[in-house]
Amino acid sequence: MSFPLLTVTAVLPAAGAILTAAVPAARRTAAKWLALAFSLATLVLAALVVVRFEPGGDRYQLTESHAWIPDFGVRYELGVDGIAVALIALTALLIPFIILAGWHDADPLETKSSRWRPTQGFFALILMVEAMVILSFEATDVFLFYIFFEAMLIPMYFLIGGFGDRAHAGTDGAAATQRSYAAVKFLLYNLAGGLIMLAAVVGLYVVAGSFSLAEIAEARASGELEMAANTERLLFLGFFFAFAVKAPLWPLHTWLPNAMGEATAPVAVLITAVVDKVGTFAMLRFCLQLFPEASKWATPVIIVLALVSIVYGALLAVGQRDIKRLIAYASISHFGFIVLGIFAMTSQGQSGATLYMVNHGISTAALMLVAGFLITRRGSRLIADYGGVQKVAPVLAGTFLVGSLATLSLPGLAPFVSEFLVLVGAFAAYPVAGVIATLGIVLAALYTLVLYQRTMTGPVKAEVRTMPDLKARELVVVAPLIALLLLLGVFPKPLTDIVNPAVQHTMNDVRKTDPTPEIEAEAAK
Amino acid sequence: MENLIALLVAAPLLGAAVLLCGGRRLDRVGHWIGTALAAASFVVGVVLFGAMLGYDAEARTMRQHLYSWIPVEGFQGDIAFQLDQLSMTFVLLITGVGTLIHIYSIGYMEHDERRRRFFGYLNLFLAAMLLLVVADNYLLLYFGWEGVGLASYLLIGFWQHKPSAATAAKKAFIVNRVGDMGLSIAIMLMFTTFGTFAFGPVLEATGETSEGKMTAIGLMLLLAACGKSAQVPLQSWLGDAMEGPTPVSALIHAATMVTAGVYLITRSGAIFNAAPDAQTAVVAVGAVTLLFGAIVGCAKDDIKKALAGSTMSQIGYMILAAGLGPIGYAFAIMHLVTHGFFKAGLFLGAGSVMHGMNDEVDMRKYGGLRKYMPVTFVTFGLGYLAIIGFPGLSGFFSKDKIIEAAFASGGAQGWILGTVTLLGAGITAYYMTRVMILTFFGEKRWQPAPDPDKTASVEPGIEVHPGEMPHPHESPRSMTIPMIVLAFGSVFAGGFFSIGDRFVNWLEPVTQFDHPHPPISVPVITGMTVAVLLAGVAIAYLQYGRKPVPVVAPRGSFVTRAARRDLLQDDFNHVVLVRGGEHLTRSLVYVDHTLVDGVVNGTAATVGGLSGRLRKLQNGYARTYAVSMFGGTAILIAATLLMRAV
Amino acid sequence: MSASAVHSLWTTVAAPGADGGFTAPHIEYAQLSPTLIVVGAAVVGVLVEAVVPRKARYHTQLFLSVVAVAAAFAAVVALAAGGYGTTKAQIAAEGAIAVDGPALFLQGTILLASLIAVFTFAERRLDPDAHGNRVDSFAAQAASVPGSESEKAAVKAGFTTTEVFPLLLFAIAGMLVFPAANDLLTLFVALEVFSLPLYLLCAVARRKRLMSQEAAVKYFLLGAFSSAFLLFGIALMYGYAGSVSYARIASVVDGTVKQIDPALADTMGNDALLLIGAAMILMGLLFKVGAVPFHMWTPDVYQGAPTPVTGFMAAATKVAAFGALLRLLYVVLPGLRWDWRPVMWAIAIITMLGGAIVAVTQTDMKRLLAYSSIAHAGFILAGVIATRPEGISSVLFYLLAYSFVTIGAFAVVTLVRDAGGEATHLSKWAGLGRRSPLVAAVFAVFLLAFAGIPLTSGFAGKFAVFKAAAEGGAGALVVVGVISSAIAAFFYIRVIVLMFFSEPRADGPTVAVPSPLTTAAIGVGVAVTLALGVAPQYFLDLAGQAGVFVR
Amino acid sequence: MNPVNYLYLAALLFTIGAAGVLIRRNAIVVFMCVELMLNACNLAFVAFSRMHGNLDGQIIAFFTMVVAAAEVVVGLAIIVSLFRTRHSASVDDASLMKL
Repeated sequence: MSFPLLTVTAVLPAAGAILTAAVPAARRTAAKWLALAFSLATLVLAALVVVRFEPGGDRYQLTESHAWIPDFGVRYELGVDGIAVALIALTALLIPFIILAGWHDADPLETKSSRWRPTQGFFALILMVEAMVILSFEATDVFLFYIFFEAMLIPMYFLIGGFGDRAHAGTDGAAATQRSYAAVKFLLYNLAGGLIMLAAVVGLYVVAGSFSLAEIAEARASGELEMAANTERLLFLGFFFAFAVKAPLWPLHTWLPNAMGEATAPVAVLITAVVDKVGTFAMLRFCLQLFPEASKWATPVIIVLALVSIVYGALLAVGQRDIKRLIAYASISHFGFIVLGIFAMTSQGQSGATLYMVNHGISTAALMLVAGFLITRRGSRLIADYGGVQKVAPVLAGTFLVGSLATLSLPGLAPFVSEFLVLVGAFAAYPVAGVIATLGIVLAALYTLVLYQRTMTGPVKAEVRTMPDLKARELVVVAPLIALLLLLGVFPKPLTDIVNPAVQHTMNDVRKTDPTPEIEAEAAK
Repeated sequence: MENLIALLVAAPLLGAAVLLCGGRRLDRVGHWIGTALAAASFVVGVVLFGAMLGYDAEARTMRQHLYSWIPVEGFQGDIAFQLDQLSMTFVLLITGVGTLIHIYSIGYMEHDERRRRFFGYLNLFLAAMLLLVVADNYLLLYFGWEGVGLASYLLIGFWQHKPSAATAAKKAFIVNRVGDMGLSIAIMLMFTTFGTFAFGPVLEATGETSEGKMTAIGLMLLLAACGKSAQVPLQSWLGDAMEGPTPVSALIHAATMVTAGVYLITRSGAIFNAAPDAQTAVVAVGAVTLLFGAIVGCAKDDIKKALAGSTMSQIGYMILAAGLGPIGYAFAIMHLVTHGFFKAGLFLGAGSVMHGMNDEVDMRKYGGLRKYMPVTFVTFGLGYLAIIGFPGLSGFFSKDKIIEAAFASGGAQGWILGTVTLLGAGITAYYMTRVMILTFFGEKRWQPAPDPDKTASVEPGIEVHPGEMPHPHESPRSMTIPMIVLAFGSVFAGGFFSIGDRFVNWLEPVTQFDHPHPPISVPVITGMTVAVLLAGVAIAYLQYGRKPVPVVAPRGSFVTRAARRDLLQDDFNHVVLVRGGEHLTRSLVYVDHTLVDGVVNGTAATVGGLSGRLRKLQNGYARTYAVSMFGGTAILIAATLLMRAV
Repeated sequence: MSASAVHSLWTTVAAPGADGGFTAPHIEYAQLSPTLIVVGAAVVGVLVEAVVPRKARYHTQLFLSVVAVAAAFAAVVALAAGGYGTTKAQIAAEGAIAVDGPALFLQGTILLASLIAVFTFAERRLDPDAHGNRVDSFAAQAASVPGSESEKAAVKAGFTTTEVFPLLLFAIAGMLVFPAANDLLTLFVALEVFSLPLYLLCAVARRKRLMSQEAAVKYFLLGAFSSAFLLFGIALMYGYAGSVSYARIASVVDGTVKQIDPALADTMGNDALLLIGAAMILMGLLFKVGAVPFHMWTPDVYQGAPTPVTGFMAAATKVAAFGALLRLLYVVLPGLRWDWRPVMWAIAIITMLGGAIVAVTQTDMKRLLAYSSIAHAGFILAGVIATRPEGISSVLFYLLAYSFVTIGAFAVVTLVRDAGGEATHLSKWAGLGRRSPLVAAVFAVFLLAFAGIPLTSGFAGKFAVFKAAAEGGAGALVVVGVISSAIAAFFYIRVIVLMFFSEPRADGPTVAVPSPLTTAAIGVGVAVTLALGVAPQYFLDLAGQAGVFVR
Repeated sequence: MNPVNYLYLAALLFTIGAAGVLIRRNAIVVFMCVELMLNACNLAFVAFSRMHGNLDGQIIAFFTMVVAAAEVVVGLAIIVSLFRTRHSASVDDASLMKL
């Protein structure tokens, strides 16, 4: 019995969460450092996972498998393919930055009753989310995945509802109600999605009699398990709905702007960069693998939805007055790209989509965290309240600009690679879709640069005049992210090497091959 | 030797990195570092050039493969360079002119506290531009393509505290993005058609697929070119781009970046040769822009905007030439190079003038400057003669060839294009003469320096005291020397290139070359050209040289007013795109909030309402409860019995 | 009626006398021990009330009850270990009582729940002492009019209604028999045996006596009403089959009956008797379960009754009633499956939806929980409808999970108090998470379990039930269940929001520090909730083995 | 005489009782109606017992009486205490809890 690396990787942050929560109220700072330490330790383990993973090897590696609830046919089965590895790495990487960025976000405003320990709670919850996200990336048992997919909502919900911007913190009743509205909306949306999925999960068990991804996939491949077209489609829809809510895909997106708008910047990053990835990841792993035929059947509609998300999200981003909401809508647009890439069902599209998940995570983190620093300085989320920041805080502005450029996927920065792959992949399969999607790159330029122009350039606003530039802690957060963006922008090979084999497996699952270039087709004829 | 190519890009890139990350401690030496690295890149270029001359004409292409950039199943995007004669031409132009302008900027930006950053951006631009021209595949080209876009964005908006600058920068980037859409779609088309987008395979295989495909690709490339090279309909950003510091206008928006479109089309010659329709489109765009720019140039009183218009129109010439196919490519590039010299020179001159005139840009407030800044006057004058194509100077050779080629393109098209180009030459002569006269001749129309708070633009250089009269003076050495060098280029380059068709032969292996055979003999065309340009000069002289020039521009005819506003193109954009866009987004925001979100909240509300109503049944009376039980049982029984009955 | 029949009747009466023997019924005391222990303890409890001095009664009763319940549970475990749940399952007491898997499992569940309930009954630390006497949540003297002199005197004298313990024990005894009853008469008697004490228990709240009495009256009248229906149903069933023993009725229903005398022959022909009878019996059980449209007593009674009683009722009554329902449907009426399934479908659906929807706008915590219990009844019904072993075991598991969550939740409700006793109005709970995070967190756990969030027992149970339903071909039910869970989630979440995200009110309630009794109750509740959520397998196995009825 | 008629009578009584429960306000009367229903059941039991010629029904009837008696005890206790606090035995007055 080998060392259960995956389990440990997930359990560590959970343990950290419990310990952090247990830190007495007075020792606030200790709790912070504890949380940070655990997140870093997790990062180390995640790195270990990346190292131990052999791109050429089996589809699922580092597997663990134990009986758990035989009555439900549920096994505790973990295993990672390239995609999961990439996303686990992303998660483990981002959490320390999130913790560091939110260092002061949860300091109690006034000395509350000794038993009220917001800070401990904040960091504990973050670690808890990390644990569950990692587990849901690792789970190769549908039911196991579902459990963490759902359970993840609870800590997330408390993070959104419990901790607002310092800008409108605490006593401000209106903000509080706004916030709990956002939290409830987040939870109900995702819970509804999850419950629909639950029905599908039950259905899957009735049809397949097992939850093991490997078993089902094999049974399907060998043909000993064939589903009636309609059953498969219904099940597919059940799963897809949940993932589309999480992703979020138009028209199920409206929870995201509220959530990201009301939550503190680090939490917003947690939502969009980490948690939401589970949705798109699950589409790739479960929808396509379990229901290939249904996936193909649904593709046209989904492609359309993805395109709508791309354009619609971008247009709404242009129309926003609130920095964080703007970024949220931008994310919606980007998730459109991811879904497009997944369902284009070409190697480029799916590799692109996977890279996109990682890159979008990093770039949004960079942009959103800097935005957060900005907002905490001025105490307002409204774009109109800023102007000329570049003059007083050049470094802040500079990092913000890089983040924006990443968001509009400028070549040389990571997102470009993935976005272009997605576009090419989509274009190869559905030229029209590809062309429409390219509209996204123009709109992206529009909303990011408008944001930058309105906040950073122009004459210096009076309230901004005394704004300090980035502090050391903040630089420590932003600099590595930017470095990573550049690195993955010019040299994404390490990432693609891990991802490509997994994508090929998925392509086999859906029994698709890339369209051959025209001239080769000619030559073949 | 091949491995030096990377160095071309690396040197300025290093400079950019160092200067932008270096922080304040580099403020004092920053500009030297920048200039040095630009020069270094130039030296490398020269070395490579030497090496290239060493090989025989057919085997001059050098290649360097660094690593695989985006390796994905069936998709190979490499970081690999290809340096052939065409690229080499650009490399020399870019690094040469670039270095000169670095030097110029040392003086020009002396008093700007963000000079280090400025040089960082300039280096970044050089790196991107070089990457663009030495890339060996379209994807990498796209990298450079967007890179220069970014650099130009940063430099146009260099004085970010000026809203006008910030807006101009944003506009430039976004309009360019529209063009980039074209480029990326073109790449996708190539990928689906050829399975690759490296120059070699693509350009060799152009014959093997349908003309329709080629036309599509060609048009997409044209769209890209329009964006980058400010061709109609995407030209609107160039005028505003003049918000940037003048060296930037000289380097990026005159000499190098804006010509990238010409490079793209020439580079993709094989594709266009295989798609006549696309070529026609190219030619049309060129012709239209050529006139458009010229007309705009006539109306502007802002010296830089006038020059910008002229840039537009000159690039129109190049695009047109490139659209003519093998007979035009070489000339397009040749005009591009000569234009690089004289237009850069003109801009630097303009900068020098503004430098001396409290950053006044309105030519109507100049006048009689020739004795105050002689060097500027002479260099500017030479550039002027060059651009109007005065016989013997660079512009004459390059432009004349294009006109010939235009006539030679055959049939009605030939005649139309010929006349258009001729006409263009005339107008060029007119507006450039106007600029010349307004600036350097006539009586002084100087105005007291404006209040910096009121005016948007305060270029650095000399501290300006409101109400003080300008006291023009010659600019420092660091600024004049580059102007002189460029002036040399403007005078002799054309002749040097044309003797024995040096330039054409040099490029021939890359671009092929068919000798143009115009329907009318070449001397006649040349004669006509000269005649037209003299006419243009004469008219301008009559208008501005003879009678005094009003400081405040007369209202002017409709055409004039339209021309001042870039022929209403911006207004069109504003009304249709900007306004329309705003309405669209606003209504979408509304929809998102009421409709999409409304459905969700609606369901919640419905459940709540239903709940409220059902709750009323629970009225607290035991008898009511009993009734429901009784009724329930009754239904239960009835149901079971019915079940059985049916 | 023919003379021969009369004569035969006559002789049948005379016959035993004729050969002079009266064969004593053979009672398997061992197998019945759980019930007997509890009944015995109850009787002793009554005696205690009679003989033991007042001061000592409380402790005596408490001790007695705990010991009795614990012993009974031990007996159940022993029986189960002895294989009576599986191999040696049998009919005991001359066919009156079945000793089999489901019976034992449910009895075990009931006894555990009751044990916790006893703790909550015995809690005396929540209210401030009155005249130096500890007080629990029951009236000092139920007979005296609230606010009257006699009551004041009673309080001063430090009286307490220790009768609640024997009453509780009697109720438990009835509940133990209810799911094990193997003929309709026993069923009816058991029903009354556990209902009557509950009626009384509802009436003896210390605070808010008016509501308490009102609850009692409503519960009593409606309960009596329903049991009348039940009884009439039994009568018809008896009329149809000529017997009240499950086995016999079953065999008559599916036509496998051996000797058929003419009378039976012509009643057998008359399905109306059977169907109406079955429907009325079902109605009687569905009333106890709290299924729509027989649910309307639930909110009022739950709200009015003393909270410990409510908790006990909500948990144990449901378990017992569902046990009886299962036995009836699986043992007696399988032959009628095609008749009752559609009806039960409809009831399950309206119960799930009705409960969830109405709960959305509730403003009182106890009423809220009442409606949620209705919704849960719907979920369980979905499992009942899956006519297959998985159905039984899933229901058993769900009942186990649910009962602990419920008692725990109501126990927490007893802690949140203000001047007027328990502060059950939702608005009072605002910001509880800020005042006392621990209690709020515990309650949140229970709510999440109700909502069926993974890693809580609620999820495991819900999944088991839905799975069984789906396998039983009731996919539509699953979908409805999912939808109503979504609706239900909404109001559970609302409470959590209220507790954690809204600012506490100045005049907000305080959280009483309970004695170890309630603490233990809540602790066990949380423990079981999480245990069943994370590692349900052991209990699923239990339920699985217990999934077979003896017939 | 055909025992079926007794059944009809039983059903009639039962219905009357039920109707009474639904209509009457006074708790005592309502309760008496319930008792009436129970007695209707008894009648049915006895009738069936006669039809089937076995004694179960009659024995059940005895049980029912005992149970009914118990119910009376409990019921009256509750109703009386209610009456003493409210000075009214109307079930409709007892409607504090609703909605």
